[in-house]
Amino acid sequence: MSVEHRFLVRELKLVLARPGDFFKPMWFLILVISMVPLALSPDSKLLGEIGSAMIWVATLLALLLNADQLFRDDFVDGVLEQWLFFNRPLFWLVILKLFCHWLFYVVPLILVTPLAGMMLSVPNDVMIALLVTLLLATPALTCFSALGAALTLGTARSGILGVLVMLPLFAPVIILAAGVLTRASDGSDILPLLALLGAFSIAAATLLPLAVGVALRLNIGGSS
Amino acid sequence: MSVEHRFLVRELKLVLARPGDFFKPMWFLILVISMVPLALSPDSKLLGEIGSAMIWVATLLALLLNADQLFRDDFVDGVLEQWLFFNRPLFWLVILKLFCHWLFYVVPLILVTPLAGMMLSVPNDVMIALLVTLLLATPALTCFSALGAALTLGTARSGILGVLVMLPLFAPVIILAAGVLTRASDGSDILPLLALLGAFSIAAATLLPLAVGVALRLNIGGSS
Amino acid sequence: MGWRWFHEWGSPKWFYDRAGRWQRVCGFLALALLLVGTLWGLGFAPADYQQGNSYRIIYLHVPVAFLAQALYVAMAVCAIVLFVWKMKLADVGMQALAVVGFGFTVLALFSGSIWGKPTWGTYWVWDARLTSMLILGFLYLGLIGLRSAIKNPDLAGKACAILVLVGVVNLPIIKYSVEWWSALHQPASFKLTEKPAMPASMWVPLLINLLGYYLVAAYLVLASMRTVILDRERGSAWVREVIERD
Amino acid sequence: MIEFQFDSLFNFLRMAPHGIYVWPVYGLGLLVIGGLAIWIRYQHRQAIRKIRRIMNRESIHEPKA
Amino acid sequence: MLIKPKTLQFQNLTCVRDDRCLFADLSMTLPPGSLLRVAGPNGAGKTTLLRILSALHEPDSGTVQIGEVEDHLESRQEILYLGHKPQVCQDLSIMDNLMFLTDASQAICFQALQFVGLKGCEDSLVRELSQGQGRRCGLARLWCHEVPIWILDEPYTALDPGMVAILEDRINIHVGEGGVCVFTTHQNPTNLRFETLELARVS
Amino acid sequence: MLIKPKTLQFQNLTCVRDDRCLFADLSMTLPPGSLLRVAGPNGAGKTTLLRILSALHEPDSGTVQIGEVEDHLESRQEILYLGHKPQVCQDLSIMDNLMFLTDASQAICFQALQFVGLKGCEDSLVRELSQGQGRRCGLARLWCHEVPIWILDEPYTALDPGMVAILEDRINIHVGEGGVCVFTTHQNPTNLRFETLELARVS
Ligand code: HEM
Ligand SMILES: Nc1ncnc2c1ncn2[C@@H]1O[C@H](COP(=O)(O)OP(=O)(O)OP(=O)(O)O)[C@@H](O)[C@H]1O
Ligand SMILES: Nc1ncnc2c1ncn2[C@@H]1O[C@H](COP(=O)(O)OP(=O)(O)OP(=O)(O)O)[C@@H](O)[C@H]1O
Ligand SMILES: [Mg+2]
Ligand SMILES: [Mg+2]
Repeated sequence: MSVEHRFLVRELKLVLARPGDFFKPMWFLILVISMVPLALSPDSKLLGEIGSAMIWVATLLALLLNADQLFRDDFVDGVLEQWLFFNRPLFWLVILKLFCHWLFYVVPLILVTPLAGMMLSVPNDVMIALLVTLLLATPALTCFSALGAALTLGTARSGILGVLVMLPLFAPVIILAAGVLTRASDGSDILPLLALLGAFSIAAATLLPLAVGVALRLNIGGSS
Repeated sequence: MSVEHRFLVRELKLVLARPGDFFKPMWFLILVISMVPLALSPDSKLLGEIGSAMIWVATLLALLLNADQLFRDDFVDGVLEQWLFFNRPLFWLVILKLFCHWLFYVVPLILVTPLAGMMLSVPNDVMIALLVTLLLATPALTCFSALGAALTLGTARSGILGVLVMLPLFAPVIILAAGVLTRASDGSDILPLLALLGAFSIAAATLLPLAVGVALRLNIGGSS
Repeated sequence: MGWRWFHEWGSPKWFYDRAGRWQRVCGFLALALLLVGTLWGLGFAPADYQQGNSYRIIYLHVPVAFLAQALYVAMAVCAIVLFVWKMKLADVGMQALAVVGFGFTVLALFSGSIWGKPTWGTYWVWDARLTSMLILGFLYLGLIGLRSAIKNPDLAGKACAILVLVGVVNLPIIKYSVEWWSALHQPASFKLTEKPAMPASMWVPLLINLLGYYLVAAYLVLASMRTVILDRERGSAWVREVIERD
Repeated sequence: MIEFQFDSLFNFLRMAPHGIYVWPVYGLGLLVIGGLAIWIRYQHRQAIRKIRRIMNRESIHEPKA
Repeated sequence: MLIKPKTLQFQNLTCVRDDRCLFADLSMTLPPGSLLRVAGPNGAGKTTLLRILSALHEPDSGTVQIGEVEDHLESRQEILYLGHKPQVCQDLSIMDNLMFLTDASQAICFQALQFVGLKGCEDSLVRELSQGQGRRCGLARLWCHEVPIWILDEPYTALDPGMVAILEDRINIHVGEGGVCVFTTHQNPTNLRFETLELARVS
Repeated sequence: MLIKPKTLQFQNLTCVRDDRCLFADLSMTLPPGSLLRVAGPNGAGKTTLLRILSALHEPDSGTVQIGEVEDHLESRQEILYLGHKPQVCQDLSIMDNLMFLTDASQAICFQALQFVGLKGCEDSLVRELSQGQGRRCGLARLWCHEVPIWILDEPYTALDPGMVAILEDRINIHVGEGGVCVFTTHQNPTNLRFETLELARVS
């Protein structure tokens, strides 16, 4: 079997073997979203106003907390070392891994955001804009957080360290997305901003796997 | 040396050995708080209105994400097994551990919340109320999240599962704290609510270590 | 005598055989009652003078919401039995109850929020009762998640029992605090309607349905318990006999 | 006292203004409860099948027993 | 170092895992001075038995008793258990790890580290050690403790022959002083006189 | 199984770790059919050397070359490396793990598991296995691969004597077919004929 085939089969088996990982981000999102009214106020007008931003931040956190585990188990068990012996460049394997991660963990998460939107009474048109921004932005976010995860593999117990390292880099994405959301609630044109967001994602998805590959090799080399 | 002495010395050494763990929650808090204006709007009136609630939720998350690691490393390395051979009841060791955790990781985090408050232009009197609620509520929150961490020790890779399991139980604490904050911004009397919060914390801190001890023993017994 | 009875209850084989019969009885009775109650409620009960026909949701919503809470209490009883008497069957019961209870909670939440649209004009408001129901749903979800995450069934059972007990101590506190919270901020207009004085033709079908849903829950719990028992006792001789028999 | 409240089956299904709320609720009820019942049955079958497999394997390994 | 000799006995131990009976009705009395090797192929249940003896795992039936105390859990501080896991924290130095695990004074700990050949790297983090050095750190406890019952699960793992010889000497001294030691290993001990409890693999 | 024999050679390898020179100026050529044991006490640098040979670690100076290819990284798919870490994922079944690590067909994998005595538990999760069974799962790759250079870091760890004998047979067959094998162990191989490269512990 080709390396790609084995790789994808394994990712699929892992999802099936750890159903918890699949549902956890969604669960986290909904929980955090339902904590917001408790801490703030049940007033649905106020909630609707800040709702889309809250959902964005919560989704971001849910993503990040999941991404932290991207390479860790394989690193600890020594499976990651074996990637180097496959007859493929490392960045290609990283691309495969990240694509699987996006497909299996991120897309399902995006699909439950409308539920969160309902709970915070976010208007429908804003919700649609939110969905589109998430779909466009998450490839870039996934790549960035993978880089964070890869960089902090060798550290004592990184936990969310990788996330923190990368969070500042998310600022442009967040600002763009917030722009889209404000415009959507105004009813003005959002296409140019969406195009920018998409371009950012494409650039990230082509360039960052190389960096992730280098970071992985560094950490494998440093462990004994 | 007495068991308690060794225990406390080790916790101190661990803090020194992992400075990252010490700074991570604070860093997380400040980062998340600075994401909020980006995602929402830089309008300081709206921010001030929702600011204290946001800080509460962010602090809660920072706490929870840290607590997840409470017992994990020691469990994986087999150090936790050795607790059982100490000449002390398990719940007493748990109390020690949780006290250290609270002192070394939670209190410093609370001390940086005023900075976050400044960033979101939260009024001073609300900020003081916020600090007091956090100090009173965190013992209960620490105990609950420790139970979550202990229950999920034996699972594949729990990550935030413990958090998710425990988060709904936090509702009373969050609600009480939110009550204090609203009253503080109204200028009405907050003492009765603070007393309730304190009572909740004391009850949790006396009862939950027992449950945590039982959960730890269960998981040690189940591993090979 | 009494102890033997108790012992038999703890024996999976005995329970497996009995539960099969009870399950069938519950199923048929439930089907009949629900058919009567629901048809009556949907077609024959008079329309509400305020809410019109939308109130007919009550015949599903109220029994289901009631059961969602009752099943949690049943689960807490199981947890206590598990800790005090180490009865394995209690653990099986807990597992079955969690799934069924979660299903009922979801149903209560969705039926309520659909009902909310015509009455309040929105699917969701942060009302006290709704919020505590939501939290109950999360508790159920936590139990299911915890159990599925721990591979060893004995361990999973005990861990879940701890969680159930902590939850049951906390539930009244949650309920109280949520009510107080929503009273603090909430304009009174969105409170669930107080029970109006209903004519008998309205509440009789409700009662029938309540009984029906109880039996449905019993049916589901028994069926699911039998499955769990079969899976856990797969090594024992009696299971093999049972399987070879049919 | 008990009489059918609607003058036709069509009106019963339309249920004045609230049919689109009432029927989905009952549909959902059927879906969730029926789904649970079917899922449990399926699990039961799976459990039986699994035990059959184990038994078959054992009888192959040790034909005496 | 003086220990109070204790007897370790277990009766009718049975353990079932994954529908497989690992062992049934094991009984044995180990008076002070006994050295027992639990032998058997991979997956036979050696680790499981040792964890049961250490009160870390519950048997499906049977009892374990140390000395006169009926309740096994009560007397578990008489046990020193060394398992497959390293039992040292990766982020602490060797000395810190050792000082946590024993109640011995610093001087004794220093001495113990000297015995296991870790002198000079007391302050190295365990993370930066080789496999064998990490194991040695866990083993250093044997030179600090005054505990009568030792339960060692594959103590030879990753040790070089020199260290194996030192470890065997230490075990001999402990048993000579009236201690009890139960251990497993897949290597053949050259310098120990022991009884063997053979667990067969029932599959 | 047929392999294309390759020569493994390294020149002037030097490695410094923690300010300690582990080895300096090591050179060696291993033609097809060589079996090399890297020996030395704990912390001597055996693992480090093996990782350098597998292109997992960079030496401070020196080069490694496989066959005619100058760039070591280019030819790393000729290497099978088995390290201290188990290299299997705890949450997957034995079969799934094996199928990921090798490009062999399912039939060959089944056969390999039979060789290492894991037949009948192909679908067990690695998490639920004993220590030795987990190691066996990692070793099963030796029966599926057609890779000329084997680098095995303490392959005997946690294996019972029966499995050790099977493993030694497999190594002999591999070397007989023209493969190269570099390994370390602290046990004494009974049935292997090997050269030894002794690393001293410089402290
Ligand atoms: C998601 C939304 C809703 C949830 C979670 C919810 C939940 C509940 C719960 C927990 C009960 C108590 C059952 C019992 O213990 O007896 C209940 C009863 C009831 N609900 Fe809802 N409900 C929701 C929406 C609604 C709506 C929109 C209405 C209609 C305006 C409604 C009308 C009623 C009535 C009439 C009762 C029975 C009254 C009583 O026993 O106090 N509910 N609901
Ligand atoms: N991750 C690391 N970081 C820093 N130094 C390390 C690291 N791993 C090992 N060392 C150092 O390198 C030296 C050699 O370690 P190595 O693991 O190669 O030894 P080894 O010969 O394999 O020993 P063993 O027989 O115990 O496995 C050790 O003395 C150790 O101090
Ligand atoms: N955590 C676990 N969960 C379920 N079953 C387990 C677990 N650990 C071990 N087992 C099962 O129990 C059996 C005995 O395992 P144990 O670890 O006691 O073996 P062992 O004799 O120590 O083997 P080894 O020599 O490989 O260390 C194994 O066959 C395994 O299938
Ligand atoms: Mg073992
Ligand atoms: Mg080594």
